[in-house]
Amino acid sequence: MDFLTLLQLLDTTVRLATPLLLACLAGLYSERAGIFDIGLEGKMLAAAFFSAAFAYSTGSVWLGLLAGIGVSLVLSGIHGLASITFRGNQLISGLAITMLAGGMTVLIAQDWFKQGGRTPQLEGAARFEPITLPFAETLREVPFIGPLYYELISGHPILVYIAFALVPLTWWILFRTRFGLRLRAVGENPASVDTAGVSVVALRYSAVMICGVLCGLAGAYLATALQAGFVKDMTAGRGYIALAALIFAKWRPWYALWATLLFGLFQALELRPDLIQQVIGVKVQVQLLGALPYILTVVILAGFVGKAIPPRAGGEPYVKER
Amino acid sequence: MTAPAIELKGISKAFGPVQANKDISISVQPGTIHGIIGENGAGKSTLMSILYGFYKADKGEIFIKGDKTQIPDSQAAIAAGIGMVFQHFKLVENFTVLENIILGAEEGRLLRPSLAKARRTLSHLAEEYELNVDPDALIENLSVGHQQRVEILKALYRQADILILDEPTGVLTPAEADQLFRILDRLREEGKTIVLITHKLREIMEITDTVSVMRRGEMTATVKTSETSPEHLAELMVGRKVLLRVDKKSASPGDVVLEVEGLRVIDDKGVLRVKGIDLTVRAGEILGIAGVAGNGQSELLEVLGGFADGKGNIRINGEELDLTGKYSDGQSRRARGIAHVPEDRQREGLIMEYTAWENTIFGYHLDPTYQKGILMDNVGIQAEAQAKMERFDVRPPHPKLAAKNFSGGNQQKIVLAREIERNPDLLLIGQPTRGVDIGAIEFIHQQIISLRDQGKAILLVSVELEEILSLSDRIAVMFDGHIMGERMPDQTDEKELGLLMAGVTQEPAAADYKVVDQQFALQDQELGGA
Amino acid sequence: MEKMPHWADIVLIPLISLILAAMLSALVILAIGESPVDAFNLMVQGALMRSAGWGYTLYYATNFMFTGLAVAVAFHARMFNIGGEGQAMLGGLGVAYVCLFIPWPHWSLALIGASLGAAMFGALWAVIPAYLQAKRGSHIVITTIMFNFIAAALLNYFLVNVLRPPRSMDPATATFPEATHLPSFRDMFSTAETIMFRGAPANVTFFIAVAACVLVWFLIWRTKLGYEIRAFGHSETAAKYAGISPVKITVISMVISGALAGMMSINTTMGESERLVLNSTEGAGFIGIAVALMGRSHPFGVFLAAILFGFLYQGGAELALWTNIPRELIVVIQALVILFTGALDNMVRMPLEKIFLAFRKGDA
Amino acid sequence: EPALIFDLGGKFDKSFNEAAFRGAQRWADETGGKFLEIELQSEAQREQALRRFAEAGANPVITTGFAFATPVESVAGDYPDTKFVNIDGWMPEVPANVQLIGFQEHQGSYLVGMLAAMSSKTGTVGFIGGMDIPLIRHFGCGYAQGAKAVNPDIKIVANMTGTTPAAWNDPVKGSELTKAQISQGADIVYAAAGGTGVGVLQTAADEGILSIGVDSNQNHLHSGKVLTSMTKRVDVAVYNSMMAGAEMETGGFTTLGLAEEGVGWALDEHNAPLISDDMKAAVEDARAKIISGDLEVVAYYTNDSCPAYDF
Ligand SMILES: Nc1ncnc2c1ncn2[C@@H]1O[C@H](COP(=O)(O)OP(=O)(O)OP(=O)(O)O)[C@@H](O)[C@H]1O
Ligand SMILES: Nc1ncnc2c1ncn2[C@@H]1O[C@H](COP(=O)(O)OP(=O)(O)OP(=O)(O)O)[C@@H](O)[C@H]1O
Ligand SMILES: [Mg+2]
Ligand SMILES: [Mg+2]
Repeated sequence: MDFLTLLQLLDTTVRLATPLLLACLAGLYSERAGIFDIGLEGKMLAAAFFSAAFAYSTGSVWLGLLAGIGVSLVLSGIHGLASITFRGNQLISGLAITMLAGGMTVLIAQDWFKQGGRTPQLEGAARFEPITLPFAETLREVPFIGPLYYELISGHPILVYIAFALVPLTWWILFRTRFGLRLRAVGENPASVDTAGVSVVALRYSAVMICGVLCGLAGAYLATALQAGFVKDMTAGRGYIALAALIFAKWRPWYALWATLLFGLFQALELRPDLIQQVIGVKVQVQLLGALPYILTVVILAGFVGKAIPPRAGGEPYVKER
Repeated sequence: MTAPAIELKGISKAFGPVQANKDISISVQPGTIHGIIGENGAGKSTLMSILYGFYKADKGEIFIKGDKTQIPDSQAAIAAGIGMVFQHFKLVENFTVLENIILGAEEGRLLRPSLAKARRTLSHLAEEYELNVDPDALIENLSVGHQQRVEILKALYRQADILILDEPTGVLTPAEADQLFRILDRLREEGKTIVLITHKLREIMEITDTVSVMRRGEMTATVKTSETSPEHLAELMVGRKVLLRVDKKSASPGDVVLEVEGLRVIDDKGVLRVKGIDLTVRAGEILGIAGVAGNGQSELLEVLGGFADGKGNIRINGEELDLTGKYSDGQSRRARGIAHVPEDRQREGLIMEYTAWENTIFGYHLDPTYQKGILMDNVGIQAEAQAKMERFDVRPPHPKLAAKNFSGGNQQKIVLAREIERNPDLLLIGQPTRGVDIGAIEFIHQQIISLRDQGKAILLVSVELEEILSLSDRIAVMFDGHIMGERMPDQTDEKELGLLMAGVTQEPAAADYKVVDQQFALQDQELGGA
Repeated sequence: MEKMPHWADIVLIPLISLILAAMLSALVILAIGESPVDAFNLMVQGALMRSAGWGYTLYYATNFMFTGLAVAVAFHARMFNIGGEGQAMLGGLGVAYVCLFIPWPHWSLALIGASLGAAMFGALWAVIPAYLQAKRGSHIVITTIMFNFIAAALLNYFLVNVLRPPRSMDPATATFPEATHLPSFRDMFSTAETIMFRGAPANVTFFIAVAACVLVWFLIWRTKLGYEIRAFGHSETAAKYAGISPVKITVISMVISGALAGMMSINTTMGESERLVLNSTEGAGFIGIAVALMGRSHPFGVFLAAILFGFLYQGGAELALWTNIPRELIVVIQALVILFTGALDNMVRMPLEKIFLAFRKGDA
Repeated sequence: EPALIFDLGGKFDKSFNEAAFRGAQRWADETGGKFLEIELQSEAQREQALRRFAEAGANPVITTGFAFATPVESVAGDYPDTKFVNIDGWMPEVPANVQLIGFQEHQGSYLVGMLAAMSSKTGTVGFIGGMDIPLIRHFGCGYAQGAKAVNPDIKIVANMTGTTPAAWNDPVKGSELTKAQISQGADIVYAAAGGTGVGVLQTAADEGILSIGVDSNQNHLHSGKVLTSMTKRVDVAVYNSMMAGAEMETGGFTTLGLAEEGVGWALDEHNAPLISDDMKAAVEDARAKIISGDLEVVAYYTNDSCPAYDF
């Protein structure tokens, strides 16, 4: 495999890892605060549809982005209502939200656009276009650095850069700010936060809402940056992969970056059977190739995570009075 | 006269159908220590949690320093100068001491300045009140006593001048408790007001200025400490005269039933909890294990009961027990005649959602006599449960009621009925009367003694020294995973046991256990660690 | 003391939740410009007012009983088996192998063989996540989701590369031999004069599903294994105290769960299409979750809920036949039912408890 | 009143089912008639929909997709007065009231494969299939043969989108596969992938290479950036069946190949600048030869393998 091919593979990895990273960070905020969320998938999907639909009808991708974030926040609100206010089962709530998003997006898309549950193709300002970073063209000929910069680092839509910037930002928020301290505390022992005079409910809702915003970004990225429009079920299990990555990352921001890049790489490899054949020397069945990311996820969860200790109060509603 | 520091008027609180507080009024003068006593479930913690804004009262008013104050949440309580150390600590286990201290009392949006300030203040407070803790230690690595210090520091850091302590001494050795009382004294001198919840009449008499007694959600009396006596308080608490002593014949020990040699237990975090202990229990005797909670007694029981692995040798009636392999589970233990009343009946001994009759076979459910073909003989089990419950005076004697619907004392009787009626060779029993009222305590103690008199071996673990002293035929004291020594109950007293529990000993053999520790550590390494 | 009578907990709350879900669904139908009343009428007409309609309703209900029981058994052991879909796919593979490669003399024997095949393959697909959960701590929710994807790829491989008859372009097996065809309701209930259940796919498997409900009831509430499963589900620490092995219970309950999910494919594969097609499971594994939730994990509740969902499915098909309502409406309704009965049930319970408490105080 | 039953992919898959719908719509527009239709959501509904429509008096009942062959076969006998049509299916014996319509997709694919090879500058052409089923390999196989016929050394890169029906509707993956093929040198990609193709065509246009559409004429989707489309006239088949109505001829097998204009390649104002006269001549020549039988394009089905590409 030559250097350029490698760069192209990594370039694909970055593109495919971005929605995973955004969703993974979304899950990280929520789960660090003690709210498990298997509804990432549904929120992404709803956001993908609304961002595409609004971008199409307004012609502005930014308005689309806002709409995507908006609907994702609504679903987050439902999840919060179920799991914080009404102390319901968080897994079931997440599952229901995912199903709801799956059905509603198609239903609404059909009602609005009559194209069988898809939005029309987006063009121009209704899409996030790749950004060429400064000096990318000039540096291009410099050996090693040039292609690296031009092929891999430059030329992504803005949301990719936002996603990567969110990693250090998340780390900083979690470990260097008051909000982060409280957020982590509420996921470990909500009673400690409560008796310290801080509202558990408010903290958890804000975490769930941040999760909503990030899922909104992830969904908008899928429909308006990676693709030019929405089609049904376009998240295709990314929400679940992001969850697996979150466990693999042991709920830490930097690890989340590496984990999602790894899963992105798996997905990129699936697209390049030729490379796999080149490297391992045998032709791999397509079905095996398609199942590869999932198999590797299981292998990683079973073999390498070791004891990933989730936030101790995770998944349990905070009940003061039985 | 100055306005009272705290005044509660007509406080009521119900948890669903349970009326935890009924129309309670109380007033505490500034600069005094006010005791609150009452049986388990009397509503003490609930009342104080209301004052601290943790629960919201259904009815009633709160006055702080004479001003009517709304306390809808703990924020308001803290603002009103109230601090509380809960019965169950409210600390974040994997945070450092400093992080726990500043949680909710940060200076600004960023942590760094807050941490720096807290570090300064903390060293200051530590000096002033002898409250030393390592500010950078993780809570989960601290002993319970130190965790409690962190809780007190938290309150002081927030400049509380009303401090509520909910059963602070339950987890402390007598010496640690004495130190705590010195601190409380000191705070009182500074003019702070302290509310102290405890069951221990001795402590009330020793340190409080006034004392209130609660019973079944009601405030039955408030008296000056100097004008009352322990007997009087006990009577106020229970509502009748109480016999504080257990009647028993002296033991006539027979053959050795249980032998433990060099037992070591490593918990799931990889910490060595039991560091090589030896003990024996004979038929017809009760061996009491005293010690502050968390010194390895629980792990000892868990290994004997078959739900933790250990290293070393254990023999029952001369036969070796499997400590790690296939036959180290609870089923195999029961098959060898070991019955076990676990320390935590709600989490271990019972399935709270199961009915009483289902619980009366829990652990013995595979017994063929409970089966009818491939199905379980539910009718038979129910009938038997009914009889057992009547014999053990479980109230109400309804086998079809779920375990969670019985009070703590009656839950314990269900567990005892199950374990004792199996007629075991060895009964392991942990904290038999924790959370049980005095009436039931008498009954439970009688059952234990009568089992002993039938010639059964009993290993009793309890953190209540009084209970150990009155039940045991022999007492072993555990500290930090070691047995510090054995005493006969009639040749020792609370003071001596208290010292042993704190790790202070005159016996040279046990004193250099550090060396033993190292030996075992080496052995464990050779065996491949945990 | 309970806050509320038992009947309120098991009847009133699901009922109110269901009504709430139905009301929201009606709003959704209104929003897309159709009449909820007409839609409901059409559903009832098509699903319940003709014997053939019942034949479809019960056919779907059969699937949902199996997957609902599968989820319920796992729930009792406090495990969330989202992998019913994949287990059912593998079960189908088991059925196909049994039916295609063993010369059966009579359908009844074939049915027994196929049940074993389906159960074994389904159990196999559940036992790996169970083992990983018990021994390696890999969260079963994630692994079963992954196993659904892997099952789809595996099934595809078998249908495209192994079992597809030559010259056929359908990724499906050959039609099973005549001797393995199961009697349908039409065969069983038609008389000389009237043909009942004409064309409907309901078949003997329905009775197996009902029998499975009864057996699971016995298993959970009348056997020592059920006793252990429930004990483990309520409290793992207590289970350890009693000498109940967490690994054993995790694995066994998932084996049972997977076997039940796998057996669903008898109905679809042997009973209906009489060959194995690629997407014979059609999301029934997920609907099983809703069914188990609605049925409060009790086999009788699962039975009723399965029939309800069977009605929704068949009614939804009728809607699609005669109106312009997209098929996703049914997905939305399902999601709403899961949301209200599963996640938001406290929204109903909390005020209800207050009411009952007030009544009781009034009495006292 | 005719009825149309769409396969599980759904009515608006931008290719196969949608073409059927367009044919029906054209019939409705021209005759002012109405037709019944349903999108299936489950396997069991295949028979149900057939029976319900037959009972409601619909005639003919048209089904799209090979998966309907078996259900049609078993239902047809119960409704002798109803005519059934199945597109793409195959059955050993065709009942008297059933008509099967099939297309010679490999022939059309052969032609677009030639065009691809002729306009490729890199010597590498790509193929992106939807779900990995024999039918799609059949498309790919014709394409590979066509490309090889022009340039025996040509490199063919083929990928399938997936193994589940979701593969018909995964433009994200279609798009990534396109990028992956571009990085392997492909400068033309042929998408036979239903809705997934939308992503393929989009990315090809974005990245400045050419693409080839499928089923419908998709040249207009990205004018000047779609080389051509392999048309499969499902719409015509449906339209004709509906026109014939209850009188249509049944009991046999209609094969629509190049000769019948059932398949072909699209040339219109959107792609005219991309097709040189030489290319056009070469393709037309091959077309004539195939029709006359001088040139045989091997079907993947013949022995489940392809002489020009190893799937
Ligand atoms: N959060 C809660 N939800 C429901 N019931 C509660 C809750 N907390 C306490 N109770 C009930 O309220 C009653 C009073 O409990 P409380 O904890 O105040 O007693 P206590 O006097 O502190 O007892 P202890 O000596 O055991 O600490 C008990 O019946 C208890 O079961
Ligand atoms: N958390 C709870 N939820 C529901 N009911 C409870 C709860 N706690 C206590 N109860 C009920 O309140 C009653 C009193 O319980 P509590 O534990 O306070 O009893 P108690 O007075 O301490 O008796 P005992 O001395 O036997 O423990 C019990 O009958 C029990 O059914
Ligand atoms: Mg208390
Ligand atoms: Mg009690």
